[in-house]
Amino acid sequence: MPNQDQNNLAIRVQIQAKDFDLESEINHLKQFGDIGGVTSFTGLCRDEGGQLAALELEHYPGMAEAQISEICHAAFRKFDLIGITAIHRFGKIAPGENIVLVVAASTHRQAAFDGANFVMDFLKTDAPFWKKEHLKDGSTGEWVDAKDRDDAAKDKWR
Amino acid sequence: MPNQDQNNLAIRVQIQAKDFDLESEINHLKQFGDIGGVTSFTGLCRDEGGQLAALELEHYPGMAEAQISEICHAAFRKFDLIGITAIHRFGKIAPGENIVLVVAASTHRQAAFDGANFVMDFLKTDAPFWKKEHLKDGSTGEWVDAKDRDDAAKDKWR
Amino acid sequence: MVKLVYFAWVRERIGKSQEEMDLPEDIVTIADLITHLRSLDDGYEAAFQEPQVIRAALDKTHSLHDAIIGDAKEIAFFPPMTGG
Amino acid sequence: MVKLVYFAWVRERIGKSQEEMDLPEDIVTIADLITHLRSLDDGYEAAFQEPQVIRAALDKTHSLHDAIIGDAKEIAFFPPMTGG
Repeated sequence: MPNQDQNNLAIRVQIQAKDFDLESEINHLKQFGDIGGVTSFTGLCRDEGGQLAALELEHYPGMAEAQISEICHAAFRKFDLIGITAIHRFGKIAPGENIVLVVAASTHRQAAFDGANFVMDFLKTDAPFWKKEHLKDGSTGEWVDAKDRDDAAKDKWR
Repeated sequence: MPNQDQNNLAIRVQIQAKDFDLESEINHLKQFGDIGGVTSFTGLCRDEGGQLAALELEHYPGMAEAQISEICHAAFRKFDLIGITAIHRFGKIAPGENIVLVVAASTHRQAAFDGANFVMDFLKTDAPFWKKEHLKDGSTGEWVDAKDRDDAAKDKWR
Repeated sequence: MVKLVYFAWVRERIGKSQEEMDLPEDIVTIADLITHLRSLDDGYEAAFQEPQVIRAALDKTHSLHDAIIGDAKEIAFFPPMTGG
Repeated sequence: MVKLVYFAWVRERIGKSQEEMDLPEDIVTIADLITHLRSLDDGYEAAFQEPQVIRAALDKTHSLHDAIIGDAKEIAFFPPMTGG
């Protein structure tokens, strides 16, 4: 679902099962201004020592879009950005596959770095997703716990 | 020219006239470990209010590779990285075209952000490239001046 | 009548992903509702045994346990979020 | 005999991108060489008129003006670098 603000604020939020294409997402942002730098962050499913068959990502439809959109708006208010895109996948994701993409475009490089970094830090704790491990031996593992360091990571933006 | 360390340290440095492909550069890094996050930064030629026809990038062959390789090694020593790639173009580059790419891969996101950000900050002042403006009216513009803020940007890594 | 929705291990312990419920009149806050749910059966009790780790949303807005439910139509309970 | 190489507006003002040169024996540091070059003609003088902004490299290693040239084979002069 395209974010309602994509035409004026150049914020694009997608919650989807399918994979994303980084190159086309960067090209999408180029229409919004005279871009000097684009930072992207791609979060991947790790294989955790080879035991993991897949992560199953559950999410809260509607709230996920709303929360991520809110985070992107906050990044826009805080940094001098031209455009920002956040895509979060759900469903079963195998090791090595993409989970999340954040792309931030700006006139200057530091705002692009900070914008993407900020959105990722808040996605970790404020986006309603939960991850369950499926192990290679066929058993179901644990729900991935929230990490204290993810809460702490947000402190750098105070 | 592939960096001599690419097989053990996963550092890849390229100085080239042709464009690069972000997707294949990210895939290149995936062979080096169990990657949880990849940060990329793409620097583009801005059109500077529509007056610019192209930037002409001159470089010092040999020293450019050596300096960028040194910066990447410093990033490896400073952050917990799995791999890092830096590609810098030379020659005439039109507005909207790519100039530079840095990709950093790590187990965790912050090292990937910091690694790419660090390399970009040092590329600005320590990589032997110079940019001459070619204007749309056919005249040759100025050499782009070094910026004080680029020197200052390195202070955050002290 | 409100819709209650549950996610992740809260959903697993309660044994359903959503339900409709008539709330007793004395339930004002999310904390009141948690206390009420824990009294219903062992599944709810297991889901909410450490209420301080449970996150809640009123009509898809993240809300604290002392938030007043008011005329919210959808109340969600879930573990701490692990996005990204 | 050393090879001197010039880049960007240093190259343009001197009017060539490289040259071979026998250095007088009393030239020890990069600063000595800059002083010598400025005495050669107006192009060098224009290139090096603000020596504090000129960057130098000995055999492709970025070096300060007080660095001793020693047996370096290639000496480069250029404006502040603007990579990225």
